[in-house]
Amino acid sequence: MKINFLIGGPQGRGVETASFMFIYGVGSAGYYVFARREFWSNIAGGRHSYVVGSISESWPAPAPGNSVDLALTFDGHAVLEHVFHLRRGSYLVYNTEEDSKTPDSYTMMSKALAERLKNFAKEHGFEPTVKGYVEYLRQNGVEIIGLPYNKHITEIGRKIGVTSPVMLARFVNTFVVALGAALLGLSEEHVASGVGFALGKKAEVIEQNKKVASEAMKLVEKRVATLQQRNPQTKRVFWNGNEASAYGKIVGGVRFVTYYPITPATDDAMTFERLMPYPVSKNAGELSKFEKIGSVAFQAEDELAAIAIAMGGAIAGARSATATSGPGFSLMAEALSLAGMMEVGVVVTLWMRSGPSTGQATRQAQQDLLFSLFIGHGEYPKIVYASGDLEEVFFDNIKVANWAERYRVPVIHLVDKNLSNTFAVMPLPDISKVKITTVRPVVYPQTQEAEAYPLDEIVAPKLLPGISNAIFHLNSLEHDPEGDPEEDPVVVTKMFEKRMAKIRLIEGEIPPEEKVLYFGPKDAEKVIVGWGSTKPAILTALDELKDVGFLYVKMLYPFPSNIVREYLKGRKTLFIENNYMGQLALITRMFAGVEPTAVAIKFNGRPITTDDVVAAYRRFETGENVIKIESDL
Amino acid sequence: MKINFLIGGPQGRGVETASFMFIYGVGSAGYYVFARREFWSNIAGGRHSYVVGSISESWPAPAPGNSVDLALTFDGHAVLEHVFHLRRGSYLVYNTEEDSKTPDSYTMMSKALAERLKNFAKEHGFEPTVKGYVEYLRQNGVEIIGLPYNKHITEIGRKIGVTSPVMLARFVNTFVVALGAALLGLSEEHVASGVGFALGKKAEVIEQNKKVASEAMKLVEKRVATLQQRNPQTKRVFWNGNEASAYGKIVGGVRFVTYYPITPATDDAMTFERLMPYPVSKNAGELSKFEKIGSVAFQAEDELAAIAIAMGGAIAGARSATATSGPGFSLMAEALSLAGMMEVGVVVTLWMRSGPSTGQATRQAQQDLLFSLFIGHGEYPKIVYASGDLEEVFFDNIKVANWAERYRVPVIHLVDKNLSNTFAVMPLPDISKVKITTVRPVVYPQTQEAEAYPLDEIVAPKLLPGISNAIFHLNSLEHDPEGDPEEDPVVVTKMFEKRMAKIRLIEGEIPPEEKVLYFGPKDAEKVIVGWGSTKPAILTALDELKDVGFLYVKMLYPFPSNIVREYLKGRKTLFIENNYMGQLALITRMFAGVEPTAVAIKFNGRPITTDDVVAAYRRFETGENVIKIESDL
Amino acid sequence: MQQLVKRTPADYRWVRPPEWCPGCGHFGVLQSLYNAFAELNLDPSKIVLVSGIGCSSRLPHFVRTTSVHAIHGRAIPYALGIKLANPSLEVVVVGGDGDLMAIGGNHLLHLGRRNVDMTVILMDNSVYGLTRGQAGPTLPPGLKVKAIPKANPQGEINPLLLALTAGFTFIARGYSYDIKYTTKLIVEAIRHKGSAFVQVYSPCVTYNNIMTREWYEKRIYKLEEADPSWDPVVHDEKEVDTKIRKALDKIVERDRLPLGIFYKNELVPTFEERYESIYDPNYRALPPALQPIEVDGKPVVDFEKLIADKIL
Amino acid sequence: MQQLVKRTPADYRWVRPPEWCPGCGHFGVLQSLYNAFAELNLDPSKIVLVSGIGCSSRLPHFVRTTSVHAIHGRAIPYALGIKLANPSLEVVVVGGDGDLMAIGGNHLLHLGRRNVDMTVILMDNSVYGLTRGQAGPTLPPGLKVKAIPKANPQGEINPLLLALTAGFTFIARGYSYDIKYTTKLIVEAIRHKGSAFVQVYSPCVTYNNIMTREWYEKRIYKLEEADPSWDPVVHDEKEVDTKIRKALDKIVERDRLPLGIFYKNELVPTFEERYESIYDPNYRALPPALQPIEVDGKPVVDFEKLIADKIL
Ligand SMILES: Cc1ncc(C[n+]2csc(CCOP(=O)(O)OP(=O)(O)O)c2C)c(N)n1
Ligand SMILES: Cc1ncc(C[n+]2csc(CCOP(=O)(O)OP(=O)(O)O)c2C)c(N)n1
Ligand code: SF4
Ligand code: SF4
Ligand SMILES: [Mg+2]
Ligand SMILES: [Mg+2]
Repeated sequence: MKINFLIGGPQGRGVETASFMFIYGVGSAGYYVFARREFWSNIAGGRHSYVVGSISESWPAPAPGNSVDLALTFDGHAVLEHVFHLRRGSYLVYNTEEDSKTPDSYTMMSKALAERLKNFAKEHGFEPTVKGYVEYLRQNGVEIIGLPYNKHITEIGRKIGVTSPVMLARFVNTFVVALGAALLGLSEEHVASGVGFALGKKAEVIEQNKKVASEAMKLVEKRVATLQQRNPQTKRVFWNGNEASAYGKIVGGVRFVTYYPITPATDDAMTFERLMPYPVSKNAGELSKFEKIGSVAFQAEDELAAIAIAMGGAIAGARSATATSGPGFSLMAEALSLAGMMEVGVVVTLWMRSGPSTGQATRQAQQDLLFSLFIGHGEYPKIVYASGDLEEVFFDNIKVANWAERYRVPVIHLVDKNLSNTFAVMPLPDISKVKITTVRPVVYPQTQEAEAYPLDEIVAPKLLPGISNAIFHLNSLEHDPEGDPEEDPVVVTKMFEKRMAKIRLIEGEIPPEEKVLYFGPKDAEKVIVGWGSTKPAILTALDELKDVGFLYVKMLYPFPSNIVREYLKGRKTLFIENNYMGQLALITRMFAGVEPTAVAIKFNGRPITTDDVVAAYRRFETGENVIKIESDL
Repeated sequence: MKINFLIGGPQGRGVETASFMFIYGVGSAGYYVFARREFWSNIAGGRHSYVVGSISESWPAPAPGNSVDLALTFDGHAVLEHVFHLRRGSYLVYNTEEDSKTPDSYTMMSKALAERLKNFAKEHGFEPTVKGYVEYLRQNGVEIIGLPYNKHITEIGRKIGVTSPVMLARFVNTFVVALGAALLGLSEEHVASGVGFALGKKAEVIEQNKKVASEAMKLVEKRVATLQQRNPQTKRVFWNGNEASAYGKIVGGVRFVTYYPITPATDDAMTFERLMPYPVSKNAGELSKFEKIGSVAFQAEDELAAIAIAMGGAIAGARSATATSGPGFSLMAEALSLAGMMEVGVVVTLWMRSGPSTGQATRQAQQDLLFSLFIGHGEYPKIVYASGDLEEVFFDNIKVANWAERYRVPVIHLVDKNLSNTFAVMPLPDISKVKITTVRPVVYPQTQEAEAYPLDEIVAPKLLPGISNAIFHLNSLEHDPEGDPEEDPVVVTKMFEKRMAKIRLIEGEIPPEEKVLYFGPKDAEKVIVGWGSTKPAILTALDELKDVGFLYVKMLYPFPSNIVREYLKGRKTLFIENNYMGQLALITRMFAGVEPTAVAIKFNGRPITTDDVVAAYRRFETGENVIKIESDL
Repeated sequence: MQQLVKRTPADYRWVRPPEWCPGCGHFGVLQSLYNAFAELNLDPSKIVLVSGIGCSSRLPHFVRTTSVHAIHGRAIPYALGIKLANPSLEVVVVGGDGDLMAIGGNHLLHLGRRNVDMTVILMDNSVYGLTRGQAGPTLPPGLKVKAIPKANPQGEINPLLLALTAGFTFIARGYSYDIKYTTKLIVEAIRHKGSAFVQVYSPCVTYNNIMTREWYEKRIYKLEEADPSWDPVVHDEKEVDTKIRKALDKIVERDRLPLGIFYKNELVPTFEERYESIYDPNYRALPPALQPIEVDGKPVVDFEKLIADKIL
Repeated sequence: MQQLVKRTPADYRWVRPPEWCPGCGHFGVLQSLYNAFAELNLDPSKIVLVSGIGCSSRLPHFVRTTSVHAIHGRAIPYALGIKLANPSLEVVVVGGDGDLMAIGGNHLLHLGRRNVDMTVILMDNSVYGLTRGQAGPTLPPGLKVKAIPKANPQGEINPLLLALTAGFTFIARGYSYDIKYTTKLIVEAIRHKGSAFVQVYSPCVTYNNIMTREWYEKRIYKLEEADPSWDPVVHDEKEVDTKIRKALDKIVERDRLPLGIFYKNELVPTFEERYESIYDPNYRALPPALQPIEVDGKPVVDFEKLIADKIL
C-alpha cells in the first residue's frame, strides 16, 4: 500500500496546522508518513503553499512522485496550482463555492502560472474558471469531490453552537482534513488524535473541532483506501528535519549552539534552545546527580558573530555548532579559514536553499557543494559531509561533532531545505548505535606554558583555558609551535604540512561505509550517483529501475577518490543533482579523475522526485547526457 | 649582461629607501630593473627585510634565481639571513663592525634560523659569528667587501659638516647604495639621480646625501660590472604592481574605487586616490573643457561595505572596483553572489597573499584560485582572470573593467603579493593598444517602467537610475523580468538559465589569445603549465630548458577547457604553482578532464624563482610527480 | 526633458499589492512614503529606494520608483555607493530593526559620521518578522514575544541614541499608524541636507504580541505638543553642544516615548561637500556616474601626463 | 590545586619582546595590563586575552597568559564565545580603533547590550598602524595625518558614546603614557561585574603626526580632579537616568578630553545571571565547557525522555 497525498491552500491560513492534523492522525493509526512542505518566502499575503507526502505501512515510506492520489484543497487557487499534479484515478477535494473564479481573480497567483493556465484552457477549449479546470480533470479520469465548504461549515457550526464568522473560518482546516480522512477510511478516533495534536491546549477548541471533524466525515462516502488501525511494532516519532538535527546535537554532546535567524536553518538552533534544560540519563556518571542540564543557545547579531562565538565556545572546550543557510554561510568564510589555521573544531550545519543570493529562500537546492569545499581564503583542512534523510540527519549530527573534536577542523554538515521541511512519522532512531568519542584535555598539575602547535603531532593534545592550567597562544597568523607569529620559511613549511596532514589522517581513520554507500545490484552496468536529500527519491526509483546501481556519496571532502573510482570503474554513470552545474559530477572528475557519463539537473527550487529519477534515467538510457528536469510538485 | 642584486637590512630603517635609490639610479643609467621586496608583517621592530632583483639591458629583465651576484647588507643580521643566497663569484658588502655578533645576539632573528645557522657553523667547524660566516663565504669563493660603516660615515660626516648621530644614522642608506653603485661601475651622476628620487624634496638633505654617496663610492675599487650610460630608446617607467594596477584602472575608465586597508592591496586603491584629480586628454570630446577630472576613492568601514559600496557605484553607472586580499575577499562572498543574481558588473582586484587566515600577510601565495572560482552561495556566472607581470596588471585592469560592464557579472582579477611588491624600471606600456568598450545606457524620452531582466536578452539593456528615466527594480530574490520576487517554477528556470547563459557568451566572445598563451616550441613533448606571477620565472627558465613548452593560463573561469585540452593533448605536463594543493592542476582536471602528469608546489610564502623552475623541471624529468619546492630567497 | 507634473501618492504605487499580514505596521510606513514622495513631487525614476532583507525590506517592491532590494544588513552601503556615484539621485533606505541594527548595525554607525545626503527609515517592530518572530535588537530584555522559546536574555539598543552617536544630522521618530505625522517626518528627512534617520514604530501584528498598537499608544507623545517651545534645529555652530544635550535628554527617555524631530543640524558639511573641497572641485557637477570615460575606445585621461613623475 | 602566590607584573611578561615602533603608545597599555593582572593576582592560565588584527592586536603575544589572536574585527565574538562556554574565565579583549570600531563596530555595539562580564580595552590611536597609517574611525574630519593622500573626509565616532549606546555598564578612558592611571582603570574594569569598556589614548608615533603626546597632553584632564565630587557609580536603580545623563554630559565634551570612569552600574544583571534565570539554573555551576557529555561513549542526556512528546 502506498498513497500520495497533498494538502494545499493560502499560506498562513492553516495549511500547516491541517497538515500536522492529517499526518498525526494517519500516524496514530499506525502508519508511516513521509511528507514535505512547499511555501513562499513571505509570511502571509495569501501565496499558495502545500504539503505533499506519502503514507506507507513500512519504513522508509516511498518518496512522492510528480502526482498524488489525493489532493485536499482549501480554495480554488489551490486547485489551479495542482491541475497538473493529478492524474487518472486521483481524487480531488475542493470547494465548489469557488467554481466561478478565474486564474486572474487570484491576485496572489504568479502571473506566469495564470497565463499558462489560461492558455491551457484556451487550447483545450474550456472556460478558464475553477469549474472549467475541474471539469477538465473529471473528463481525464480524476475523481472529484466538490463540496460547498462554507455552507457545510456554517451548518455544522449551527449544530455545535458556533456562529461567529471568524470562528467558523477557523474550522476550515479540520473540515478539509476530515474529508481527506474519510476518503482514506480513517476512523474518527484517529482524526481526533490529529486534532488534539495540531490544535494545542485549549480543550474547548479541541472539542469543537472534533465535532466538526465528525460531521465533515459524514459528507463523503467514497473511499480512496481503507486505513485500518495497525500496530507498527516499533516506537515511532513525528518530527521534521530541523528537529532531527537538534536532537542529534543534544544527544551528540553539543552544548553550544549559535545562530542568526535564517530560513530554513533557524528551527534547528531554536529547537536546541526550546528543549533546554535537557533530562539527564540514569547512566550519566557524575552528572546523574543533576536532573537536568543546560547548554548555551545564543542568537548572535549576525553570522560573522555566530561562527566566531561558536568557535569561542569550542576553544573553551564545549562541543559547538552553528546552523545557517547560504547567505549566512557566505559570511562565515573568513572565520572558517581561521578555524583551519587556528585548529578549532567547529560544526556548521548548512541548510542549503535555492540561490544565488537571497534567491528562493524557502525552496530546495544543492548548490553549495563546491562553495563548501573551497570556502575561505588560503588552504586548510576541513570536512564536508552530507545527510540524505532524517535518520542520517540525526546520526550525522553526532558523527560530525565527534570529528570536529577529534580532528580540530571545521566540519561543514550539508543538509537542505528539503530535509528541514520533511515531516515524517518514522521509527525512533536506535541510539544504542551512538558512540560519542570525546578527547580528554591535558591537565597540568601546575600552571605552565604549553605548545598549542607541537610539530610532532598532527592533532595537538587538547589544551583548554582555565582547565588545563596551561598558558598557550592561539593564532591566526602563521606561527611557531608556541603559537607566536613566525615567518621563517622552514618553520612555516612544517606548520603548513602538519595542518594539511589532517586530510590524510581523516581519510585514513573514517571507515569507507561512512563515506559512501552502494545500493542495487553489485554488478550493475549503470550507476546513478547522488548525494544528500535526493537519496529517498533515488532509492524509491530503484524499485522500478531494475539493474541499476546507486552510489550514494556522503563524504564530500576529503573526497573518497579511491572508493568512488573503484565503484565507478567501467560503468556508465548518471549523476542526479538538485543544482545547475552538476557539482558532484565536477568534483568526481576533479578528485577521482572519473569522467561522468551524464548529469541530470534540477534547479527550479523544487526537490527531485521519484518520477524525476525514473524519467531522467529513461532519458539517460536513450543517450542524453545533460538532462534538465523541470517538474514542479 | 644580467646582474642579480639584493639589498637587505632591518625593516623600517631605510631598506626601502635604499632600494628605490639604487633601482632608480641604475634605471637612470638606461637599464631595466626587475626587483621584489620581502618584508615581515609588522611595521617596525627590526625584523629583516630586503629587496632582490635583476638588472638588464633589455626587457623583460630575467627573473631572479636563488642566489645573487651582489648583496648589499645594512647589518650583520642581514648577512646571516643571506648566507645561503651567495655563491662562488657573488659579492657581499657588509659592515665589519658587526663581525663579533652571533645569531643569538640578533633578537629579531627567527629562533629557527638562528638554530640552523649555529648548527651549520658547528658542522662546518667555524665560529658562529658574523665574521665566521663571512669567512666561510670567502672560502667558498664569495668576494667580500667588508667596511666599518659607522667609522666611514662619521668621517664623511665630519667632512661635510654633519656630526649629530641621528643624522649620521640616516646616511647609511646612501652609503650602502653608493658602495653597490661603485661596484657596478655606475657613475656618480646616476647615483645622484637615485638619491634625488628617493629622498624627496628637501634640497639640503639631497645635497648632503649626494656628497655621502660621492665619498662612499671612493671606498671601493673592485667592480662587479661596468654599467655604462646607455640609451634604451624607449620611454621607461619606474613603478610597482600596485601602482600599475591603479594606473590601469584610471586609464580603463574606473571612476569608483572602494577599499578597506589590507596588505598588499591598499596601495592599489590609495594610488588611485593619490593621483586624483586626473589630467584630461586633449581628445576627450566633451570632457576636454575640463582640465582635470575626479573619481570616487572611498575607504569603507570593512570589506562587506567596500564591495557593497562599489556595487552601488556600478548600479549608478560608474565603472567600479574594489581591491582587497584574502581576509577581505572572504568577507565579500555574500555580495559577490548578489552581484551574480542582481547582475551588477563589478571588479574585485584580489591581491593574494599567504594564508590561511591572517597567515603570512606580507608573503606570497597563489592559494585563492579555487576559492575565487566558487566563492559565494548558489550558482552564478562570473569571470576569474589572472595577471602575471606588471604590463599585464596594467592592461588587464582595463580588460576586466570592460568585461564587468559588458557582461554585468562580478570579475575577480587575481594578482598577488609578488606582483604588488615587484618594483620595475620597464618600458612604458603602449596605450595605443587600449580599447575601452563602454555600453551606452538606455535613455527614455519620458519616465517609464522598464524591465531590468528581460528574458529575451542574455545581458539586458543598461538602465541607470536618474539617467535612463526608467523605473526598475533590482532584486536579490529570484525575480520576474520586472525584478519583482517570483517563485513560479517556469519563470525561475528561465531566469536561472538566462543568467548562466552568460558563461557561454563570455566563452564565445573573449578571444583565445586573451585566455591562454603558449610559449616555447610548438611541438614540445613536455609542457609546463602555470598561471599568474610565476610567469616571469618560468619564461626566464625556458631560456635554459630547451624543448619545453609553457602553457600560461590567464582565464581561470569560465575555464578555457577546449583550448587547454587541445594544447595538452598527448603531452606530459608539469604544473608549477605557489600553493599546496596544485589548484590549477585540479581545475584542469575538473573542467578539461586532463590528467596532470606532475605538480610542483611551493607554499612557504616565497615566490617561485627561475632556479626553482629549472630544478622542478629536472626533478619532473626524473619522474617525480609531486615536487615540493623549499627555497627561500 | 521631464514634464512638470504634480504627482499624487497613487503615482508611487506599484502594480502588485503588498504581501504583508493584514494590519502590519509596515503598511503605514508605505503609505507615508507615497505621501511624502507626492508632497515633494519627486520624479520616481530619480528616487532610488534601497533595502536589505526582511518583511520591511520588501517595501520597495510595492513602490513605483527605481529600487534595489539587496542583501540582509547591507542596504546602507549599497545606497551609499549609488549616492556617491551620482549625488543627484534621491536615495532612501528602508529596513527593519534586524536588518539595519543587528546585522547591519555597523553600516548605520558609519553612515552617520559621513553625513552623506540621504535618508534612512527604520521600520521598527522589535522582532524579526520574516524569519518568524525572533527577538530584534530593540526588544527589551526579559520580554517573551510569541515565537521565541524563552524570554529575551539580551538588552536593547536605542536606535536614536545610536543615530546620534553615529553622527546623523537629522534624527526623528514616528509611529506607523499615524500616517500624517510620519509623512511629515519623512518629508523633513528627505529635505534635510545630510544623513537623516527616522525610526518608525511599526508593529508586527503576527509575532510581537507585546509591543502592540495599544502598547505604543499608551506611551507615545509628541515632542512639540509636550513642549511648544521645542526646537531641535541647530541654528548656529555655538548651539551644537546644547542641542545635542537636549536631544540626548529626550532620546534616553524610556517610560514614555517621544515622537518628533529630536535633532537637526545642517551646518555640518555633507560628505559630498567635503569631498568636493578635498578631492575634486568638479565632483558634484561631474560625478563618476556621469563621466564619459572614452572617446572611440580611447581613454579620456592623459596617461602620459598622469604618469609623468614616474617616467625616467 | 594552584599554589597561592603573589605575582608581579614581570610574571605576565612573555619571553619574546614586543615588536612595536619605539615610543609607540601601545607599550603603555601593555605595561598597565601587566600591572593590573599583578594587582589582581590573576592566574595567567585562567585569563584569556583575545584580539583581532592590528599593531594593538599583537599585544597578547607579549603577555604570558592564554590568548587568542583572532581575525580583524572579531575579537569580541571570539571572546564572548569563550566566556559563555566557561564563565569562570577572566576574558579581556584588546584592540585598535580600526579593529574594534571600524570593521568590528557591530560587535562592540552588541556586546554592550548583553552585559556579559568581560572587559574590552580600546587602544585608540585614530589610525590604522599595521596597514601603514590610514584614517581610523576616531580621526576627526579634515585632518591629514602623515600617510593618507588627502585630508580625512569622514567624521569621527566617540567611542565612549558608542559604549554607552551599546549598554556597557562600565565606561572609562585612560591615557597610555599615564601608566599608573591606566592600570587603575583596567583593574576597576576587570573587577566590574558586567561589560566594561576602557578607551586608552595610545598614540601611534609612526603615522599619527597630529594626535601626538603633546596634542593629548594639552587636552586631557581627570574627571575626579576637575570635580572632586564626581561619582559615576549607580548606587540605586533610581539613579540610572541621572547618572547616564551626567556621563553623557562629560562624554560629549570635545575641546577638552576627560579621563577617568564615566559610568558604572552593577545593578544591571549580567548576561550570565539572566541566562541562569531564564534558561538553566545550573548554568554557572555547570557551563558547557565543564560538562561531561558521555559515559563510555553513551550520551548523558536521556533521549527518550527528551523526545517523549514527539513519540506516537
Ligand atoms: C545573511 C543573512 N542572514 C539571515 C537572513 C535571514 N533573514 C531574513 S529577514 C531577517 C530579519 C528580518 O527582521 P527585520 O529586519 O527586523 O525585518 P521585519 O521582517 O521585522 O520587518 C533575517 C534574519 C538573511 N536573509 N541573510
Ligand atoms: C578582514 C581584514 N581586513 C583588513 C585587514 C588588514 N588590517 C590589518 S590591521 C588593520 C587595522 C589596524 O588598525 P587598528 O585596529 O586601529 O590597530 P593599530 O595598528 O592602529 O594598533 C587592518 C585594516 C585584515 N587583517 N583583515
Ligand atoms: S510577519 Fe510581522 S512584520 Fe511581517 S508582514 Fe506579518 S505583521 Fe508585518
Ligand atoms: S605603526 Fe604606530 S601603532 Fe604600530 S607599532 Fe608603530 S607606532 Fe605603534
Ligand atoms: Mg523587525
Ligand atoms: Mg589604530
